Amino acid sequence: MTTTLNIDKELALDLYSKMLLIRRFEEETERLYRRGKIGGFLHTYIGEEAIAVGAIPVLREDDYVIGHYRDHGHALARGLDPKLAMAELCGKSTGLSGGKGGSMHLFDAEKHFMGGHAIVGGQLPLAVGIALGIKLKKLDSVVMCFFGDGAVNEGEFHEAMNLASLWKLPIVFMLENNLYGMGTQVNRSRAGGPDIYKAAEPYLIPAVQIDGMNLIEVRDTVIEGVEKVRKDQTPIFIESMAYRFHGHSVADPSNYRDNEEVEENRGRDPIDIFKENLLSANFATNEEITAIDELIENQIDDIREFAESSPEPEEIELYSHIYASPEEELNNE
Amino acid sequence: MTTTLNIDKELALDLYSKMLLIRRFEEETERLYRRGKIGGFLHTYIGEEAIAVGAIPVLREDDYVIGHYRDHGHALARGLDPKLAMAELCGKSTGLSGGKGGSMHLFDAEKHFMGGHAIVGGQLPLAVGIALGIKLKKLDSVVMCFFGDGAVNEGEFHEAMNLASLWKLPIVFMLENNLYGMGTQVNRSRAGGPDIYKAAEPYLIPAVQIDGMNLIEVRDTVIEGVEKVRKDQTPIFIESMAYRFHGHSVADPSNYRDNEEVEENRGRDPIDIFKENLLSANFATNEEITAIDELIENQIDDIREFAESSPEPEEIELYSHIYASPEEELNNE
Amino acid sequence: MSEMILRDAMSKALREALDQDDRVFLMGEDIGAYGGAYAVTKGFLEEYGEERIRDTPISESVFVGAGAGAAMIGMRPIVEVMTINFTLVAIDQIVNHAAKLSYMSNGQFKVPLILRTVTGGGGQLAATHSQSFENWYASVPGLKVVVPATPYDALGLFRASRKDNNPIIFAEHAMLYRVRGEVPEEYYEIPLGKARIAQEGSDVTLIAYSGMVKVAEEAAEIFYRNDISAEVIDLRTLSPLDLETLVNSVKKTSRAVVIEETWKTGGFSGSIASDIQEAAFDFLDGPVLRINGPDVPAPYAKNLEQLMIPKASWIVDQVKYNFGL
Amino acid sequence: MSEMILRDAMSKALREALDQDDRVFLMGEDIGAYGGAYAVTKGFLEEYGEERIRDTPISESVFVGAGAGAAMIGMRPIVEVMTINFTLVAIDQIVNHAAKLSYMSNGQFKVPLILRTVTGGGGQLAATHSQSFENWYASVPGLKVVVPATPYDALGLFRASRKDNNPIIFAEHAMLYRVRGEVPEEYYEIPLGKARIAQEGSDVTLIAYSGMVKVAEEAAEIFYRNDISAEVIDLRTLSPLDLETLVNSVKKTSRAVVIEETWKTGGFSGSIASDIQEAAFDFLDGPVLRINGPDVPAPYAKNLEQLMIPKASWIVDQVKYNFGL
Ligand SMILES: Cc1ncc(C[n+]2csc(CCOP(=O)(O)OP(=O)(O)O)c2C)c(N)n1
Ligand SMILES: Cc1ncc(C[n+]2csc(CCOP(=O)(O)OP(=O)(O)O)c2C)c(N)n1
Ligand SMILES: [Mg+2]
Ligand SMILES: [Mg+2]
Repeated sequence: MTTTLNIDKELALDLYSKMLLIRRFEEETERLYRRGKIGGFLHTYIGEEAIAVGAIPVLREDDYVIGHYRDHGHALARGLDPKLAMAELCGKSTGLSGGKGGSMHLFDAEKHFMGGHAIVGGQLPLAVGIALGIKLKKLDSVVMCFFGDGAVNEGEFHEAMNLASLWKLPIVFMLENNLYGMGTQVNRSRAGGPDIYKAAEPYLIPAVQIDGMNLIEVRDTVIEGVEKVRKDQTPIFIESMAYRFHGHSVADPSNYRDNEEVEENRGRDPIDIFKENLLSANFATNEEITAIDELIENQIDDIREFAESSPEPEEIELYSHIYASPEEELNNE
Repeated sequence: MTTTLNIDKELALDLYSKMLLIRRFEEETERLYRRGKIGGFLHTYIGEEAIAVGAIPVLREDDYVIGHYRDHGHALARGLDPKLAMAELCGKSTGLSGGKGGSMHLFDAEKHFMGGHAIVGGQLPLAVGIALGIKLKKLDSVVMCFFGDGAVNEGEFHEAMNLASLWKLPIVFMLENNLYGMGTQVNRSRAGGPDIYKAAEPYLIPAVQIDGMNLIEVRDTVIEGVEKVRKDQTPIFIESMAYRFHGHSVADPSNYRDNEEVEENRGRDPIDIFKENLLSANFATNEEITAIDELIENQIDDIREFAESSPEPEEIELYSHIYASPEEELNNE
Repeated sequence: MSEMILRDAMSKALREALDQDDRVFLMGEDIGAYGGAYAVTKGFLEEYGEERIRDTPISESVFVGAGAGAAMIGMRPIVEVMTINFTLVAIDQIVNHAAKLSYMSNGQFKVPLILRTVTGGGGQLAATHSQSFENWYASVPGLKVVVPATPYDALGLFRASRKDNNPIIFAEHAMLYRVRGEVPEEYYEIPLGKARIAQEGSDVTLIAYSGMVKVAEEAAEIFYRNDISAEVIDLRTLSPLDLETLVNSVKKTSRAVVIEETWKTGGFSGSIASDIQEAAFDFLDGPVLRINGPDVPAPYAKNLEQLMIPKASWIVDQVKYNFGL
Repeated sequence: MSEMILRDAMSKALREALDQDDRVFLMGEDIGAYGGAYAVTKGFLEEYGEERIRDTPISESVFVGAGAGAAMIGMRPIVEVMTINFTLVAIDQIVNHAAKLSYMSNGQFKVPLILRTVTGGGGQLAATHSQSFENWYASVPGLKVVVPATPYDALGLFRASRKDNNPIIFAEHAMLYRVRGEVPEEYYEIPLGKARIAQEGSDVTLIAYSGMVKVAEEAAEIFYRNDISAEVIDLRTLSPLDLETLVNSVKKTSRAVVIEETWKTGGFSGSIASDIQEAAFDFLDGPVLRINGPDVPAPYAKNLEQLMIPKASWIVDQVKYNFGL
């Protein structure tokens, strides 16, 4: 039986490729980590691809994206060069920040990718400020701000929600509720339990909860939401229910979750779900899907090679960009 | 026509005296401030007496009270010695903290008065901790924590509400909504507007809004509330609508409020309202009321005299109690 | 030339910023309807309107961070935190975000944010409200810290701060707002990182900033009456620190005292004193002295609080004791 | 005697506290079900149950403040903040509340709160996650700051901290958890405020703490091979600071170096160096040197990060350059 998908075929295949790119990219980061090529903390996005890929490509170029340390997926969905991202993870001079930011702190000014931020909740005030800047400049851009269920408990969440609503700022609060903040299950960290979208009510911010494993559902919700934010210049709140398939970071064996729960959720793999959508809408044949798979595999090889073969930053770079020089032109668009 | 008051007559008169004591005490602080006897910031409780006096005397001796820098009313309602409080305000060695805390930081360990705290919102985490201590010690005490409408916007409010509810801690969140945080009207600081009690819902904390000018209403609500907290060992939230009759501090001419609003609210003086209650319930005659007035006037004279004639702290006190000595017995009840 | 108090110099500096640069806006608690806790922005709301003079809820963390966010996309926010004590609830946004965005993005983003705040003790505001954390901020790479001591400097340093593309802590001492001084009509700027020799001298170098400059000058006056010639240096900015001027002076005088209002333990005075002795040890006649407030939380009582704030006599006594002057 | 790594010494210290004192409880992020970000409390939840091993939401401000509140009524909370970087979102509760309650109440309240946290860099965690703020805390009157360098000290200092009635920042260096050392079976305590002479020597005094002690020891080893006798002092606690031991050593050696991992500007090294030169100037052969990490936000890249962390060779070079040794 053929179902219909409310999306352009070419775009659909492109989004599928993006999801797969993120998945394979993340798998490669884990290998590189185990090979000692990536250091520090490494948090993969595996299992949550439908959110970033459902949401971010909806945005315009002049919109802004900001998020937390689990940022590879957001970065790739926004179209950052995966080679430069991987080089950054490998601490190379060709990386997005010349190797100085690392996995948790990806930035790309040109793409309006305003950073992965590694202090839980810390990106929320920045997002409010970017939206305020937009408003004061009388632009019609929006800010999409990603954060996790754990971040909701920080005071900054409350302060940001209040100010964004009070001042009518164009923000999409994009909650990725993967049910855990590190090892702490959401029921053990939130008085209100897992339906976090309800927390938006006292701030008078419209909120919905959706299936973050379902790209089409994410995309449709975000299209409608962003349109509203752009038009009304007020915030909205979208809670995407998700699950991270791997540990919190590569170092985490994830013992606090029982196998049954993990297996059940892995059974709802967002990539498989979207693949089924594509197949049953006759957007692609199995062969075409396999061709995409292979393309991505090759791309990953290039990415890895680029990152591995890039040079380390020069020692002098330790001291660069601590301060902006007074003469420097501002990034003032 | 005689109305009935659901309160013991003697107690009612006692509460009336307490309200009046606070009022006259505060008026005296303003005079002393203008005479240069009190320094720093001075925030009076004038107009809000019905809240502290309606609420705090409901508590048992083994319960705890904690609040913010506008703390004279809470202190006196808790039965702290007004002489010692005034001496503290005058920076004298006989003060509650030997003159080291001042107006914004009143403490009395014996009375379980856990401090006025001058960082907005800062008392909320402490209150949560006291309640946690109660719970771990398996006591049935409760904590009553006062804070203002301005404090609600700090992140700590959110964090405290969440933790208190999640861990089922015995706290009465006692919001004094006097419609302003310094010069900022509540509609200009809160996305949800003035009905702040609604903010408690996502935390699953039962909340009510009451008339904080009406002592009987405050008292009845608190009696019921405290009983519930004590029984269920869970937090509740009470929003008392109030108005401060004077400026934020003595230094504030309060230009941001229009006269009409001020006058209208002064017309609902909580002391007058309760006086009317007493008279119409035949709890007191006008003469008896006048007698109380005089008693309090005399008491204030004694208080002022005590404070003014007390010695300044000795210089050596500058260095005492920065640290507890290791030998010192803990205040470990 | 006209005379004005430091508060008015600050108001003038802010008006200028608002008038000359439409990327500038102000935000903070009670800067609008209330007119500013220290009245620096009195009348601004009426003059410039709600869009540019933004009263915030009491939530320092979000509005400080929002300043950084707006700066990232080219605005030039001037954020007021009512006093430096309250910056502690926003310090993560300052230290872990504003200060690091340029470095972590390898220069892709700049954060031209001025965070104005009020520092210092002396107002009987007790332990929570009398602190001076500018030394902490001065230790953070990525931040600049400006600490004016006169109306002239307040205006001139603010002008330079406005042109700088980095996050700046601009700390105004509560007890200096009513200090009066000359302020020229003609435009001038004072570069960040250049100390001021407030008074030339040859026997001892007194190094101070913010509220302590006048204390150093008082000491110099006492020295003068005793035929001792003190050089007084006003740091003007803690970061960047003008070590060169300090070292040159000490090479001349052979003796130095660093005067700072806050706690000696972990104070910036120690950092400066060490910089000097490392750079000019062979020129020194004795240790580089530090005069700080005692390591005590500020008490409320007036007589006790007075013991917290360094006095000219403390400097004179220590110089005599250590250098025999 | 048994050998153990510092992580196990900390686990032992915490178990002891839980076993011996029912006023003790632990709270922090992921200390229970997850077993602790650095695995110090692995297995504790199963052993001691949810009441005493409390996983908190990610909301440092409230649970640190709650520790202080519970301490006010006689509990003895041990609060873990995952790393010292994250204490910035709770610093107001530490500095403006926990540290000041005793003073502001004139001794009516005590706050026997131990705040355990992880400090230091070296793990490629980049600018937001590699800092060492224990120097800031050491400047705050009312706080004590403990910085163990060995498993033996970690256990002994924790025991003393448990008996202390003050708020204590107990900072464990991330890179030391796997360091192995002797820990006696018999009970012992190490008093707060007493430095350890890790190695006696006569030519130069190397002063270090936490992760820098082993760097100082490496330098001493190099000196030894060059016939230079270095005395290595491990501070053990920054507050109280054992100035006496430092000064006595410097009077003997005439030369001192203070080694600290964090930024030199505003560092505690400057405070200590100044203490020493003020107390022992006439004994000094040259300036009291400071070896710190550069004034840079920590970079992620491994080769750059390595430049952040002081090395034995830096000490050796500076000593040679300044003292001709
Ligand atoms: C202020 C702060 N506290 C603690 C941490 C340590 N930490 C890093 S990630 C994390 C869990 C966050 O969970 P969540 O927000 O749900 O995001 P997820 O990892 O599930 O995507 C914690 C506790 C931190 N980085 N910052
Ligand atoms: C963290 C912090 N920010 C700002 C201040 C300055 N301040 C003191 S009181 C106050 C207003 C508080 O208003 P509210 O909570 O409504 O209490 P009210 O004074 O009305 O009783 C402000 C902004 C402070 N003390 N602490
Ligand atoms: Mg999560
Ligand atoms: Mg109010």
